[in-house]
Amino acid sequence: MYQPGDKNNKVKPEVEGLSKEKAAKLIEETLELYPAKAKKKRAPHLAPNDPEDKGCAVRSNKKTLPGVMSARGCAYAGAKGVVWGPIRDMVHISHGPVGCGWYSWGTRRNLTTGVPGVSSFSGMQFTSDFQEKDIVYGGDKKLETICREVKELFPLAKGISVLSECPVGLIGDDINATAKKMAGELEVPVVPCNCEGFRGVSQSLGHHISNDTIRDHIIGTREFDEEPGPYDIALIGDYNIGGDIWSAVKVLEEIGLNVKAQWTGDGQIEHIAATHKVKLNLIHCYRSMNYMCKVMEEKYGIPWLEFNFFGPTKIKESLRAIAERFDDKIKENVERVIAKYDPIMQAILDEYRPRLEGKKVMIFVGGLRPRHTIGAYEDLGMVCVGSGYEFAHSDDYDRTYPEMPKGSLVFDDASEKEMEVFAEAIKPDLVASGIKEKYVFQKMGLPFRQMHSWDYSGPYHGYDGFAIFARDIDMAINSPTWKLVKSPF
Amino acid sequence: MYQPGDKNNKVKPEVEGLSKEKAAKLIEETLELYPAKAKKKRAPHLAPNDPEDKGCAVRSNKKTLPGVMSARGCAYAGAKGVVWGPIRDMVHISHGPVGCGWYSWGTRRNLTTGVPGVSSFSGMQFTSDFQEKDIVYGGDKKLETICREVKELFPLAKGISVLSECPVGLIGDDINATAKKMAGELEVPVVPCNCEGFRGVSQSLGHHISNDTIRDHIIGTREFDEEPGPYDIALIGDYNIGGDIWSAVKVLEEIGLNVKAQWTGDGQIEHIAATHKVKLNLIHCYRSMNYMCKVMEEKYGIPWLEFNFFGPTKIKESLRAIAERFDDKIKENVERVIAKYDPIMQAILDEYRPRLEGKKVMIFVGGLRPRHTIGAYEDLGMVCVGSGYEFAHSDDYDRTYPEMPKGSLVFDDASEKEMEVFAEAIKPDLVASGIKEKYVFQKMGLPFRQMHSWDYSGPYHGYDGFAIFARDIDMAINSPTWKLVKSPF
Amino acid sequence: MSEAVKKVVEITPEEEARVLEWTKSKEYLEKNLAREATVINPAHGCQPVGAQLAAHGFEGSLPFVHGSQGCASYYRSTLNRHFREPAPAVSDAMTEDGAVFGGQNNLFEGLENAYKLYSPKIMPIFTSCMPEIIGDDLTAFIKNARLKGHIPEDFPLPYANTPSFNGTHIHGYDAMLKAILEDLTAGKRVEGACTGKLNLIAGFDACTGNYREYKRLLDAMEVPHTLLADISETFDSPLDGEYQYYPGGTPLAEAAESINGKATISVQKYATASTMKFINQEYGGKHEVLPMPIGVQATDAFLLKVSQLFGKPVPESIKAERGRVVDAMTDAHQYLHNKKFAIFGDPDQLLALAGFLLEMGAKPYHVLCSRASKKFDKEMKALLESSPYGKGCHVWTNKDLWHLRSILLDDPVDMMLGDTHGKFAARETGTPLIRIGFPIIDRVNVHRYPIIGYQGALNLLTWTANKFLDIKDDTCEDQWFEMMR
Amino acid sequence: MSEAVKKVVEITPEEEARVLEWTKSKEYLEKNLAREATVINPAHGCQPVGAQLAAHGFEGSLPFVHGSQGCASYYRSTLNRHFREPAPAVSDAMTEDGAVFGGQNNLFEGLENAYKLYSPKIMPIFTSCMPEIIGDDLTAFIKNARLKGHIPEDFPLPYANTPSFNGTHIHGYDAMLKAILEDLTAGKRVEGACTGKLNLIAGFDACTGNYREYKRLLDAMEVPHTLLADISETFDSPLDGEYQYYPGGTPLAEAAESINGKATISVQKYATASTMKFINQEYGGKHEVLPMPIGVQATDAFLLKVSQLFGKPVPESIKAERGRVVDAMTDAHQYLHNKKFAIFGDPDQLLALAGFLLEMGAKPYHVLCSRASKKFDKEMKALLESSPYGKGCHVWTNKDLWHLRSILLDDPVDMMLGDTHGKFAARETGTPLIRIGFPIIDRVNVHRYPIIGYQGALNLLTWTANKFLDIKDDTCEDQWFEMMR
Repeated sequence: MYQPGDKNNKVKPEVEGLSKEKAAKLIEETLELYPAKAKKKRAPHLAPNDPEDKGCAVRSNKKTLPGVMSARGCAYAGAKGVVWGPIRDMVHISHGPVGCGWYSWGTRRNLTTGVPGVSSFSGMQFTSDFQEKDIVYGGDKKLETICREVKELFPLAKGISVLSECPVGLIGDDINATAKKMAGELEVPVVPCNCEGFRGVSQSLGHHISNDTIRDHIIGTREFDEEPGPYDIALIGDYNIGGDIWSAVKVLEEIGLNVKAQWTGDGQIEHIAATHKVKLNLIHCYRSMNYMCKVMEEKYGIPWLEFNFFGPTKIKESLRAIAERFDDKIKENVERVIAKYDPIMQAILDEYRPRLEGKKVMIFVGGLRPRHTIGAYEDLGMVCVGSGYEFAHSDDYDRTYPEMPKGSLVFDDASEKEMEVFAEAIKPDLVASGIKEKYVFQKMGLPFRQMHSWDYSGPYHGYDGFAIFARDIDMAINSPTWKLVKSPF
Repeated sequence: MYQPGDKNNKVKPEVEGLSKEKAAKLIEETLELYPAKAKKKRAPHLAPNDPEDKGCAVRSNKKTLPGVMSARGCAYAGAKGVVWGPIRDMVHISHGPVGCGWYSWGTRRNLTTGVPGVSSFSGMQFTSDFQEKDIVYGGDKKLETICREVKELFPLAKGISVLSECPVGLIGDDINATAKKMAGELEVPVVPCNCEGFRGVSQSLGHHISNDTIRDHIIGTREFDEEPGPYDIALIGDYNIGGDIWSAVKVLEEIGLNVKAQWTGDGQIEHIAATHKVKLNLIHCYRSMNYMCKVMEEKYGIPWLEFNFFGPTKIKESLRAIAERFDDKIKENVERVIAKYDPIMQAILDEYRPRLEGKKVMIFVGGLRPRHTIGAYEDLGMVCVGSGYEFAHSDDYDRTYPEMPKGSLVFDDASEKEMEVFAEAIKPDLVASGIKEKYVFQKMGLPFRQMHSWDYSGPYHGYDGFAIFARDIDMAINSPTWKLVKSPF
Repeated sequence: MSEAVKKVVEITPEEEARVLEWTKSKEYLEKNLAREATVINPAHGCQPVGAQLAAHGFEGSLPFVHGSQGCASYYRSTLNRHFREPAPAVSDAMTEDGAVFGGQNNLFEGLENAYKLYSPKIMPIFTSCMPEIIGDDLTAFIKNARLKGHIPEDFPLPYANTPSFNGTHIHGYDAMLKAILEDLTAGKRVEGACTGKLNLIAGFDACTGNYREYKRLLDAMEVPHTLLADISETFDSPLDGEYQYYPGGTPLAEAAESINGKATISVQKYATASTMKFINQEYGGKHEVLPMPIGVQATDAFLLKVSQLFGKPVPESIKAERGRVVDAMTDAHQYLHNKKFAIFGDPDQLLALAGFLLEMGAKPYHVLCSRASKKFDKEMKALLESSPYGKGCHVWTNKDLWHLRSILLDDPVDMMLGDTHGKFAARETGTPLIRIGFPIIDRVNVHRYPIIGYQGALNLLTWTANKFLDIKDDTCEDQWFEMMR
Repeated sequence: MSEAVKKVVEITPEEEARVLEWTKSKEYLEKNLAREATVINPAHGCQPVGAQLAAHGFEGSLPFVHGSQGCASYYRSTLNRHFREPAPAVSDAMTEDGAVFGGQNNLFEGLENAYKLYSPKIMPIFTSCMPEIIGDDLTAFIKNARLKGHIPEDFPLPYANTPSFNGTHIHGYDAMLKAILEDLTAGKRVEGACTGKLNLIAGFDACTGNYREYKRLLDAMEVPHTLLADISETFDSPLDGEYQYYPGGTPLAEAAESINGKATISVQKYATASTMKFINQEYGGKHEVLPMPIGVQATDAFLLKVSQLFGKPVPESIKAERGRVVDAMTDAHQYLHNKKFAIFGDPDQLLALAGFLLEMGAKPYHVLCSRASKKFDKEMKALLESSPYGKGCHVWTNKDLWHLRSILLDDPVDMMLGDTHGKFAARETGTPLIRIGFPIIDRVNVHRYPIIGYQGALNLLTWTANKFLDIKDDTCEDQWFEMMR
């Protein structure tokens, strides 16, 4: 597991056929496709990797170029789709026109337990469906009515989040005042979140705005009924895509820890509110929630630790690093758990590694995955020839270079055109990216997995997840349908 | 309900547009289509109905003309499909080549209770699948092995019937000896039934041969554990097509009778074997089982009665006729049951009769239905413009004329050509016949119901059945799809 | 001293069960129907995704979103998921400063970059919320872009205002299509000239199979035709190892010439209202708006109209096809007779589906449109009243799929027809859902099978009848489990 | 004194439950597989029904059963139920006296009546058991019929011996088809003459959609062709108010000229062995036997062969169709990957279906043919061994559907492909059944959709993948119930 400043990582050797020079040349050629001004803007975002050279750092968290096909979403997407949406026992109102909520309805795979429509609302879409008159006269009154209707029809809802869409911020509505009023009237948290899509440069600001609202409205407002224990932890930044958090919690419980709160995959708002009493925060998606860890560290003195449960190597490293934060009992548990799973993992490797050895993967997704999944591919014998983020910051890239081979490509907010050119030049055996990219690469005859949504599969995290990950990667790369692509005519 | 010699029936008036003369002319024209010899043979089988004139009796139970499309089946079909097949707790072996059993597998809709493959075998197909070598060397040894295998694999089977197909009788196998031997060895009834398809002129001989085997091998070989009661009856000749027998039994039990044995729909062989102690045999399909009633009357003194549960009018008549054979308790029950169902039936008539009033039906099926269903149509306001049987005998026709309007058509073993010509001339609103005819008439744009199998619907018998019958007849005649037949181009 | 922090309270299974039951009650239905402001699980998207669909229907077309990049990502991914195909489109990535300065510079830069990077032949521009609220003047912006050389003078840039807070995706489709046609046909009208062709407008229709079927039928009729906004290749292109940005689409020259067509037919009244208004004003030839040809009678009407307009007989092959479908409908009638359906989706499709059900003797028992006009309500009710099978059926306009859940729990149906979004109501009410419409993101290939024309009627019939038979076989007791059905 | 009559003994529910469990045991499986003589729930019919299918495939053809009328009724009703269409055919209604005197008089009378009543253009004659056992000499009988004027001298009366105690329906198909071709082409061979056409023999195939698809593909290739035994219209005719006895069928003159064809292709090796032997001996042009074109590779091979034989390129439209299906297969691959299938039916169809499954990365895990040769067994095993997805798969020849029940209970699969007769094994083992083959008598329209060609691959893919997705949605717990799949 990589930690900032950690020197344990060895520099990974160059991939056969790739080198820093070749990569630089490829980047240069790619940039030639742009008009001059755009070329200048894009150049700092692309670099060949050199883990030993700090100068390879790419620029990030900048505005997307107009007119290029970007994979990025918006602040609303970061707030609704990522942070708030997965909290299952609140009603999340997409406040504004109908579209934003409709497109994001059920398309992120943040699974939940609970009874749909009774104690779990993540699978539903609530919207104020703004009409012309709401733009003209403002939507605050409508929002009040919505809060009351929600409270009446969903009495077990533990709160309401109000996720603003673009018009709300532009027409001067005051959702904060409305939310405050309704929270008082309805006696549940009503959290206003000014995550209008035009704010910031990507979904990243949406995460941050959501973090702020959790900080201001939620943290510390509840306490667990039972006394705090020495093994109480919280799991931060796991959104339970395809069941990931269930798989991760299973491992953590097997080593003897109590996961008291899930942020926010299959999350419950009162558990989140009571997180301030745990002993350690384990953070999965650093990008979207490191701020929360810092807040809790500062305000409540809770230490935090990054971990990575993708693939047996990283799981093992992570478990031991986690154990370091606890007593011998946990350390012993960790070794027992590792011993239990080692042969199971070996069997998976024995099955799939021979079929995947040396295969090249090019990654372009968001959050933590462009770096965290590399180890899992490597466990399968694969090499990462390129990786990039939709909405990373420089601290993400700091954590990424050491994980990648020298001479591999690093790209930030890559345009579809760049990805295409890279793929044509490098000929990866697998492209791991999102839905908007999937069919582009498949048309090129390149195996592809959607790695935001696990391509309707999962979990991929934890020991249980690796079995599925390995199967899926093999299935994608070795599908016999690829033999059919070339027509004999 | 019609009983031989019964004078209650009024002569039904001629149908509008039909008359004895017109019908005779139509028959004459139809016969012109045949070569001379065939015409001569067919002429006696067709007649205009005249309930008052015995002379209208058509000839029946004769060989089918070669080269015409006949609806008839064979003796095997009468034995396997009709009489033996519905007995659920025996294994019925289609003895000979694979086809006969395969074609008749599941295509008659004689439903059963019991656990398939464990205590109910009617839904399965057992065959000796004769090969060339079985023809050359004979199939008796194979039959022995089959019987042993059946006994081993189906230990709850209460017996085995061996239903011969054509080759068996022609190559000189002695299934009677084999069956006797195996019955001894396996200690279950093994009933040989020489129902080769070439015997006789239709499935009718298959019924009779089967009756003989029941008489010789089954009747009287068991007794019920409980003492005989005054209301014990057996239901004869109901094969439970689409659940008919369940609907009929329900009514009979409601009036206080105990149905001790079902011949043979959803039948159990030991119940059938113990029938000789009942007080009355009620016969539904006179054609296929009147001989059994006569045998039991002769041998055990059991009286029998024909009844008809199609449509409320006939049900009422039948219930009262049945009650006549019992004490006041039953008579009271009958009146109570009639009173209970009268309003239910009236509601059905109120719904459908306005949509069906005056509609003409032409019937051509087997067994009892060409006469027994007429009352149900009439209850719906319809008129029967023609009726005929595939395999009737003269006693069937004796029972039919009084049920039909004067001037309607009577046809025996009608060829498809005759039916087509009649339909074109008479333009019935519904043709009620079999699967082989169904699509012919539908292509002509004529509504059709399969009336052997209730067209995958049912039950049609009993009070419950009439609701379904009425719905189905309405649905067939008034389907809006008929409006689509004529192309606007 | 501050007040004590509240304890975490867990919802008990008993509470869940009690409330679940309550959500199935008549009381809940009434409360639910009384909702005034909250929309829950709507069956409609916003204008721009419709605009993008229309934009994809032309040769070399790169849809261009004037607005935030997040909007474009949503539209694109919705199309990706439905078609399982690429949906190349760009945005000019407006951000906060746009609120202050407007989006003109974004548009300039966006046009320049997109033109260079993706070599389109046309970039239809449409708006998401932000520029609509701040009042960007696209007319001026585009003029300036040309003047300042950000885009060649003659490069086609049709544009449409597609505010998300007004109408639904069908209205965005309409606005964009009108804009494209306006742009491409400008100055092309030649009095007296006639291409001899039929212009066919499918409307907002995300079934590529339908487009292919329109073309097959018109080919069979030997009627030369131009499908305006033809997405059939765009969203159903071969996988052959080469990625093409712009497979298929209506050729631009053909679209331009459409103004001199012999006739123009739209088969979606509600989704092409403004387009057809424009066509009525500007186009040559005759103009007709017909119902979507779903079912035999609507297909008859469509072909008859084409036949009349072009003086071409309906060929024997199509007549035979018709006869075969009538045959299939007759054979399967008993499996659909009097079955109750709930249908939801867009107005034109609902009217057409209801027509098909009525001609099959089935009941469009609950018809739900989550955003529709009074005109639609009236037209649908009139259609239902025209048939005995429409008696007692219900029309629900401006009601959503959470309403539908309550409605179906109160007054159930045998089957639902609609898009994937209905699957929750289907599950929670135990109703089978046959997927029709947009989007379908949980099954494969459905959009490749036409539901229009005789072949489409056969498909609808097959899916519905066989589903009923599946259910019968799956749910009946042993004694009713049979070989034949 | 006679022994006491036994009492009626009722089977108790406990006994039923115990025996039911036992029938699911390994012990039962072994006993069941050890069966030597009993065939239970076979997946094959007898020769004559195959002969009748072939006979229906010709213009004005009235199939004529020499044998008992009951036989004819069975064949006809089986075809009626599968196609939901008329199946006009006659028998000469032999009865007991036939056993003594033979069936010559029946044949005479039958020919005379049928000819007069039904005005056929050809009456292909085939036999059921009785005349086969008693040794009727059809050659002589028919000669006599002509001599005695029961039928015109030149009226075509091809005839085939189709004993039910030998082979299955595919062999009857073969024998009848050969006889018809022999009859129609007799004396028509002209050395050096060539019609320029392809003769295509579909084999025993009760899917009218397949025939239409062959014709569509060959039309697209611009290869003139004659389908020999073309049942596509015979068994899929319009409902237009007029009943026709003989819609469609291969025109007799065309069939006669087929002997001078440029090439003949059969796509069913096992179902046309003797026909192809005859063609190899007598026909002009080239002769090829190919696998049924199910799946992409087999369709490629078919089109390539046609292309080679006729020097015609595969057109762009078909290439695009291919690419679209490959696209669909790629998109849906993950839903079929490594899924286990049990397939049962006729040899040629099994080989072709297994090929499709293997190319999709699915496993033809149990392949069952209830009557097949060692040659088939060997060929199927070789096919399975050619793919990693065939490893560990099982071939069961001369095993029936009651065996399959035990096999599936012991070693289950995810899905079955086969005809309606498999529905009991499917239900009792909890396996979904996708209906393919003959007969399908419990669903509508299935036979109208091709499974051959690229379109057929799309259909198979859609049916199987979406069924898996249906099952997932139907059976998953709430927490796994999702919008997307």
